[in-house]
Amino acid sequence: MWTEIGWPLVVVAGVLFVVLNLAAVLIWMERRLLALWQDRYGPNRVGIFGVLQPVADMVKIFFKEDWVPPFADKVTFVMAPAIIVVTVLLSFVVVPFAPGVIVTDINIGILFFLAMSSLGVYSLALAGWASNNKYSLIGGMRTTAQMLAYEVFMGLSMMGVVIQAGSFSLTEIVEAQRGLWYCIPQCVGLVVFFVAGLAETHRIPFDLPEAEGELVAGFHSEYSGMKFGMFFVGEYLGITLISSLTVAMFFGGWLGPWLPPVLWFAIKTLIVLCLFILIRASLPRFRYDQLIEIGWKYMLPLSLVNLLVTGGVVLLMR
Amino acid sequence: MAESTNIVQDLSERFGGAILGAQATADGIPTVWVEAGQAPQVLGYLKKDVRQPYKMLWDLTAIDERTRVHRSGQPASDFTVVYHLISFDRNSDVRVKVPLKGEYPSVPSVTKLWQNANWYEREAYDMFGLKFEGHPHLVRLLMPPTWEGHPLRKEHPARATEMAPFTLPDDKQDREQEALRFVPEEWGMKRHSEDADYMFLNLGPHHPGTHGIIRIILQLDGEEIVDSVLDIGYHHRGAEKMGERQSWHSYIPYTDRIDYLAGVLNNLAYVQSVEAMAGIQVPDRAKVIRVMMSELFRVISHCVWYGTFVQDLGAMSPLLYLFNDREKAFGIIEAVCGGRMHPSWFRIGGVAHDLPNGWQKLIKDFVEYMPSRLDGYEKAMLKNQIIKKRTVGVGAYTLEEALEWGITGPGLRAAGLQWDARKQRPYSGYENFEFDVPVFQNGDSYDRARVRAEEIRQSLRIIEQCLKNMPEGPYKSDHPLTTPPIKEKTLKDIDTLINHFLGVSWGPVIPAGEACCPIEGAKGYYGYYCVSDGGTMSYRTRIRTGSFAHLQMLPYITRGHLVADMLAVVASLDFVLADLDR
Amino acid sequence: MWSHLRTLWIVFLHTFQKRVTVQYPDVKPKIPPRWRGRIVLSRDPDGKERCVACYLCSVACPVGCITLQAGEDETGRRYPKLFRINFSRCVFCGLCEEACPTCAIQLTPDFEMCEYKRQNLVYEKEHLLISGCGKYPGYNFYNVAGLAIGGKGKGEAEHETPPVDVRSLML
Amino acid sequence: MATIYIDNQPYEVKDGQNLLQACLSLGFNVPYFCWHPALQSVGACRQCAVKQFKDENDTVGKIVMACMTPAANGTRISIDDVEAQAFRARMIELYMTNHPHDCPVCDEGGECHLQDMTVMSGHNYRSYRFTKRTYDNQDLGPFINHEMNRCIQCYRCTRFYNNYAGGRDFGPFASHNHVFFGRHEDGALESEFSGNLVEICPTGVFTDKTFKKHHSRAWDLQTAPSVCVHCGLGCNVTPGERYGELRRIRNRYNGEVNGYFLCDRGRFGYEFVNAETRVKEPLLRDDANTTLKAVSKNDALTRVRGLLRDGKVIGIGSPRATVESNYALRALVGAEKFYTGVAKTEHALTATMIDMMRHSPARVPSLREIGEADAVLVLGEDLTNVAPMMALQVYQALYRAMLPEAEKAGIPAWNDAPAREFIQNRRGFMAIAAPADTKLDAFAAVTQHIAPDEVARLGFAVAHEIDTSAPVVEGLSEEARKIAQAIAEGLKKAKRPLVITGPSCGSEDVLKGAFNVAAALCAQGADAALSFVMPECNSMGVGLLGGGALEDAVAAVESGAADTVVVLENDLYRRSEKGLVDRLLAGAKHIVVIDHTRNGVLERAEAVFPVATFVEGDGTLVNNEGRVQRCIQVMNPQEFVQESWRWLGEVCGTVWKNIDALQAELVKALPVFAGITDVVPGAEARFVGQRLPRQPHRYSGRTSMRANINVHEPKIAEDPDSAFTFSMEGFRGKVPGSVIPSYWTPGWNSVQGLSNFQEEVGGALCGGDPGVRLIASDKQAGYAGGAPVKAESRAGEKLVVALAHVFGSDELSALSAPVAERAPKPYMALNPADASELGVKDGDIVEVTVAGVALALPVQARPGLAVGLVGVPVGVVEVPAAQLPAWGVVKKRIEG
Repeated sequence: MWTEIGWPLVVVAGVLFVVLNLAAVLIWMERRLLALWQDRYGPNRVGIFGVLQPVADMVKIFFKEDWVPPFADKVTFVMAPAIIVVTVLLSFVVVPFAPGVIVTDINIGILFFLAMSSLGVYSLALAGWASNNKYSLIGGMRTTAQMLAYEVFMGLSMMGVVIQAGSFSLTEIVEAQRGLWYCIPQCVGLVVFFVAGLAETHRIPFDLPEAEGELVAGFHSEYSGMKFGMFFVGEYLGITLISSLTVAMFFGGWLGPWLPPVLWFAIKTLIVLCLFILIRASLPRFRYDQLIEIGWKYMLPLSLVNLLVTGGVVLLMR
Repeated sequence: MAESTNIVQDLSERFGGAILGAQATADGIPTVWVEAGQAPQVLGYLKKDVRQPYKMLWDLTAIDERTRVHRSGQPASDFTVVYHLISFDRNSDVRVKVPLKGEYPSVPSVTKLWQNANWYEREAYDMFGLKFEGHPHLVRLLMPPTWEGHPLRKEHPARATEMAPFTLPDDKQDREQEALRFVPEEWGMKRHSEDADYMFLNLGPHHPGTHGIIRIILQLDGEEIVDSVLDIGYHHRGAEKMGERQSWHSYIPYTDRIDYLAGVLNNLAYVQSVEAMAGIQVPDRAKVIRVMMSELFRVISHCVWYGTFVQDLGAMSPLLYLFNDREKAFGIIEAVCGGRMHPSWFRIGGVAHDLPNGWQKLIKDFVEYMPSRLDGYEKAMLKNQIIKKRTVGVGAYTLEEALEWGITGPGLRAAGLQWDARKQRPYSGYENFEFDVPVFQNGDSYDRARVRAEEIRQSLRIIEQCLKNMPEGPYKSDHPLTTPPIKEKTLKDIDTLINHFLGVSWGPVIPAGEACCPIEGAKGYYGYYCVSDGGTMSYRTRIRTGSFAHLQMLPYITRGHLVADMLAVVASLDFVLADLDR
Repeated sequence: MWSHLRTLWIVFLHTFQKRVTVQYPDVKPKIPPRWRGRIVLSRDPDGKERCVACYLCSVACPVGCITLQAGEDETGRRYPKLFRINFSRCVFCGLCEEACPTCAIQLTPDFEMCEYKRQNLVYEKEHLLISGCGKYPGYNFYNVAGLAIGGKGKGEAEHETPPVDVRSLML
Repeated sequence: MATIYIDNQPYEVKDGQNLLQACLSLGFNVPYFCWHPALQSVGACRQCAVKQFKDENDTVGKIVMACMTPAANGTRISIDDVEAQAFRARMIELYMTNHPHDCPVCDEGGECHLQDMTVMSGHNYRSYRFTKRTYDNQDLGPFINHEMNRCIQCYRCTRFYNNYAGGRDFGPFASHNHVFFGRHEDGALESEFSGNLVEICPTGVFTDKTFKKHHSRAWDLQTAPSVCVHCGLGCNVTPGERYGELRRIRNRYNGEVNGYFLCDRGRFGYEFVNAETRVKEPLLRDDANTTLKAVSKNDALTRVRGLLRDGKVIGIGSPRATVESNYALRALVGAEKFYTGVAKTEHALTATMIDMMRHSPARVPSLREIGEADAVLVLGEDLTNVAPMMALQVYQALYRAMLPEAEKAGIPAWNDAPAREFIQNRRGFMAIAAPADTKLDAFAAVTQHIAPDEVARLGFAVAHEIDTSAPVVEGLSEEARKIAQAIAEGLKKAKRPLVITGPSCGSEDVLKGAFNVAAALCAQGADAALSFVMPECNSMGVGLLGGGALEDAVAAVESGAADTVVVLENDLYRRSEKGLVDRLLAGAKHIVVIDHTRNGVLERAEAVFPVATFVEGDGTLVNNEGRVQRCIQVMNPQEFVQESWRWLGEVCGTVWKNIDALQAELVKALPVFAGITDVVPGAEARFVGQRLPRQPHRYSGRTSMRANINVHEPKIAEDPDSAFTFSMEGFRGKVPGSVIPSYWTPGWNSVQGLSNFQEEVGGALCGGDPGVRLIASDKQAGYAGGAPVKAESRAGEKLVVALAHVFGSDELSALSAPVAERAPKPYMALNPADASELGVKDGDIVEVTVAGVALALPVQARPGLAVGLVGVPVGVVEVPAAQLPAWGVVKKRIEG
């Protein structure tokens, strides 16, 4: 009884708590890290080292006027930010934080993740359309095109891992890495997955849907207050999700000596998160057509080749 | 000089009666008066047919002559249109003046001769009410379409207190808004192609990618730019009009605010023109101080460009590194000038103060510090594949096109012309310095960037030479029109105090004349065309800036590109809105 | 790809650089003495007002933000009865300091003068006058000028000889 | 015409000039100090050095002083020659060796000729390192501040003060390099023209002491063309305003009127504008009928409209109010109910003078023409005290009359020092007949101090001596006839003789006598001129408007024909007998006063409208020669203050859009004023689309002056009445002389910049001198008949005559503290013979009852006063000038 209902509830609550808070902390962390790499301090006034900055941000964002532009499609406009949060949160269902610390260890975890991330695109596309703003619309269109390009090889890049592990379940994938983390044999898959992850989360150099310097803020130009906050949180949740998955699939998940597994998972995830932020601090942005080009012309063939080779090797190994 | 007399002679022989005479100016630029009807022919000859042609229309402006007193030897004229042409083959200029009579006279347009005449003629129409016959779309450029009057006409007031305080009731707001509506048909644009509707996208007036208030109206087919129209003037402050309302001396702070990233470079272009009219020779020390501070400002201007350029391409950190470098330079500038972006530090006849004690160390530290930083930016950014992908071949123009559109400065050197005023027309003692003029061939965004990146290094070289070779001597000329004279003397000698007193109050009386002594600014070949009517204030101050010319070309070089490229090109042009609108 | 990694690496190296942010207002920035900030009216070495109300600062001001009215005390010394600077118009160009023939008006390295209301940026003489010489110690205009003021008669300024006897035809 | 060559370019110049005049007239900048267009050349300062060449082949040339070299035909010079330039710079440097380091504390700074010339010469860095010579200063009275250290020894001051203005208490002291200019001891400068030293002195030795109290720089003063209101001559002035206060008066050049100079009354009498006694708000008497209280404009207007609707209204105008204001009152009450506001005698005299001007065979001269007369007869006027600038011109006339002799001797007129040496004390012929001695007596060939009726008889006699067809004077003594003969001889020799008279004697016969002299001279073929002195600034204007005398107004009130009186800018107590005014004020049920300053009449009013003074409003004044001139508003007055004509327009509901509209209506009603619309360009006039700026282009503190009230600068006030704007912006090119806001041109910041606005230096302003003459004579009149018989003396009574004082006799200037300081204390002048007859000595109190007023005054024995007369200073004592002369009982006060 306890294990059937109670534990999952604890896990759900725990995951929600950790993940949502992590998103908040990430806001602070990203700002601090960006500052670090830009020779600045970043937020350091609210609380020690500015750690309470997210709280201040939250308070501010909650008290902002809940504004829906009169020209927007109201229902869709309000729904769109909810979709992204919901889909990303649902994706966390399949992430194994430690042995047993998983909301539900379904055997098609990866497929579930892929399904959810595809759904997430609706949020952005709808937001861009509902805003009834040309910049938002362009942002939404770019999201869609980006999704079409990247969903494909993201899935394919994960298939190498799946083939090697022989399972869609992430727990099993992690367990399968006890000998060797897949980042070595699946290095190509890792790169492709990571690139796809960047694109998936609309991070530099693939932040085209919001491309501040071009589209002002793209799909969420018209959003403010908590609705904007949801996009914001959604983005950080997405980053966390991709990082968790990267860790789970390529860096052995919770595996590691001495420390408790959850901590290992957290540390690894954090490092990947930092990489996300370092990339944001460093790289310029691709152009829209270049992004698509990279997706179709380089990443897709690469992931296919990777899949073929992996498949071949696995077959041979058998 | 022989060359210049030749061109006047050549024109007189060829066009006979259409040439109404030549005028001597303080800057030595041959100035020819041409009868209005024949102006396009004369200009066409100068552009195309003459040996070593004057290919560039560097400036086109007008003068309201109606209240001018000292005009002896010039044809009668109520308004004069002034064309300033440059021949890079000859390395020489010619100024063509067209006298016009009447309240709102008209003159044939030269837009068919030079593409870039378009904006200049619109500006002259906007500011003076002159009609340019044959102009494709003669509407206001800088002032809002609802504006009444033409600001640079003498009867138009300069100060806001001459008019009622600004209010914006609803109905007026509606009218103003309506006036801003973009009607593609007015610009000869179609709303639909054969298979699609075009989207008209307002980029600006408030847009993070434009670094200020400018409106670019894009005609989009998907994300592809079919055409675009620039709506400028949001930053127009009437700087030229202010020149007619301040004394020659007290106008200096206003020049800072033209290309506000390049501080004293503006001062220099202005005071050089005034000094030419006044006949002031600047002492060597002042010259070298001027060069040193100018190059320092060139460095910081390029730093801002560098940072924002890569930022517009999405890289966010270098901007902060470069602002940090700029801050280091500002440390020197603060110590020397007391100000930062608005140094107001050059004076007619010299500079405001002598260099402060310990300036050598500040400069030395800076020139030692910068090169390694520049290496880093080059490796991290200019050699980064994304940057290259985003900029190589984007917004490219050929040298011919550059000349056609009046591109100068780094933009011209990026298109393959080795022409730098500091080398080709040395002023303020630049001939005594060793430095290279970086040149690239493709005229695309990437080459424009590389020219500037390299120029920073060359500027540092010059600064280092200033440090090593700073001459002793006075920091101001002993010419009586030097304003104000040396302060130490003012404090104890009545003889100097009197000159000081009148110089700062009524202002120096600059002899009647005209001069334009341009400089190689951070954003192009940049000059103040000053007309003195023998008074304490300028009769007309024309500010020819690089940004204006460069931005006019934007629609031309972005056709067929994507929206994102527009931002990349904008960033690579390096403009400042205040420099554009003045 | 390599270029990207190099970019990442170069940026990553900044982890070990010194922060450049000045933690204002906890840490005050170092401002050079020439800095053109808040304008003050200084006093001469004997503690008297330096300003002689000559109006040169007001006329030199490009934006016309200085206004004053001259007065004269019983000893014949000129001083400003009124001295007002509208800092909401001031552009801190320093032309007033340069114009001042007595070193009275000076721009100082104080830049902290923000207000919520523009009206509060109108400074009267009592807000401007400081107790010292400011940047230019030692200079006393009346020691140089020929005017007789309280405590200093004709011929007692620097480089002056005592008044001549006008009744005499001799030298 | 002569042709001279400047840098080998030929120029046409007028004959008989020196090179400096010629160059300046041609618009060249040649520095100079000692030369002045009115004082001519002495060659003292060595500043106007130019290079002169023998011929076109001469490249060496020699340095000459332009002011001392005739601009003869074929003269070749170079102004910009390097050596000449260096010479001028060295001269400046020489002047600077002793000049104190005090521009910042010098009132002259910014409008200093020395500063201008220093900059023009190009000298800026000093090489002299030794000590400076110093002087002690003098206290020169309430008008002039002395700062001798600034002197550059150009001698302009003494040449003006002594030579030009005839002053005697000033001059150079000491010698060689320590020449000193001042008085023999501290004390006020006696000359009535001392104020001109301020403008004559090229540096700051003599500055305006009244201006020093509220000192502003030239670039901060808001100015507009205006006209002096302190006597009837209508000198042109440039008032300067700052912070809503009138700061000073400067001369405004009008070649036909005052030229370069002003009298001290006009220059220093302006403080009444800033006085505490000004009315600044509409006042109404409260219900308790006790005090006047400030009310809103609407309340006042409503009340007064009510009074006017219900009452039988008459209007009393004023000779110190503008033509427009008087006309507006006339329009309000109707022509037949309009009274001029002056008492019967003066009213009649004014009418006579106007009539004489309309028909006189002699010219009515402008002030300039007075200066060109070669013989002068003054009948019954003390010009120095009544019309000072006319006295100054008469003094010039006497000197200039001798210049032809000098020229005959080969001395050009511009070569001042030798000309004066040649002329010495010889002067043109002048005769003065007046009840008392005058300052001009010293220069007169014949002086007569006689009773008014005898003045008249003398006039008739002189006329008869000139032309026997003129009326004969009965019972003339032989002695008197001889005098008349002598005067006649003197006048007959002259080509341009001039007769001056006026209303001071209160006698129409004096006017007639003078008229006959002028007529007789004309009959003899001379180009004679006849000039009248007018008592107040717009006496002439009111006279032309017509209307009854004050006595008629009293009659109207007392007869019950009127019960409401509107008094326009008129302190009636100064213009008529006290009892008469009291009767008027007591008889009227309602009194409405429109005035700018509190006075006795105002205190009795039921309603008061605050009015603009001459610097706060627009209006025109007609001077003694019938020249109508415009005062253009200089400063924006307080909220409620506006011109009388505006108030009157608002009262009657027919508000004139602007002064142009009123003038158009005026001209329609009274065609005699036809010229009034041509005085200045109208309010709609634009110059290249621009208005004319009142403020200099370097006006400072624009964003700060009002910042203590509100940091947001308001829109500049609009001026509906003139082409001027209350702003720094506008047209600064050549404009008609009547609307030149200030004489500033680049590099010429001092008053000397005026040369750039003249057709030739010292000549008319470009586009003509301001003002339009309203009266032209038809030359129809014959001799005036009826020479008076000698008046019988009355037992126990003496004829009390008015003694005018330049400081004190004028109503408004007396409100100005510095002028008041120079005004005399009340006194009674007696001939020593009369004094001993009465048994009084100086300082004893004597009582006299005259015009219904009992006065007790200390005696001053005055030998110059005719025997049998008593002189009292008008304006200082309570008796109005218009009531004099009058018989009064004089007795010594019995102490105890």
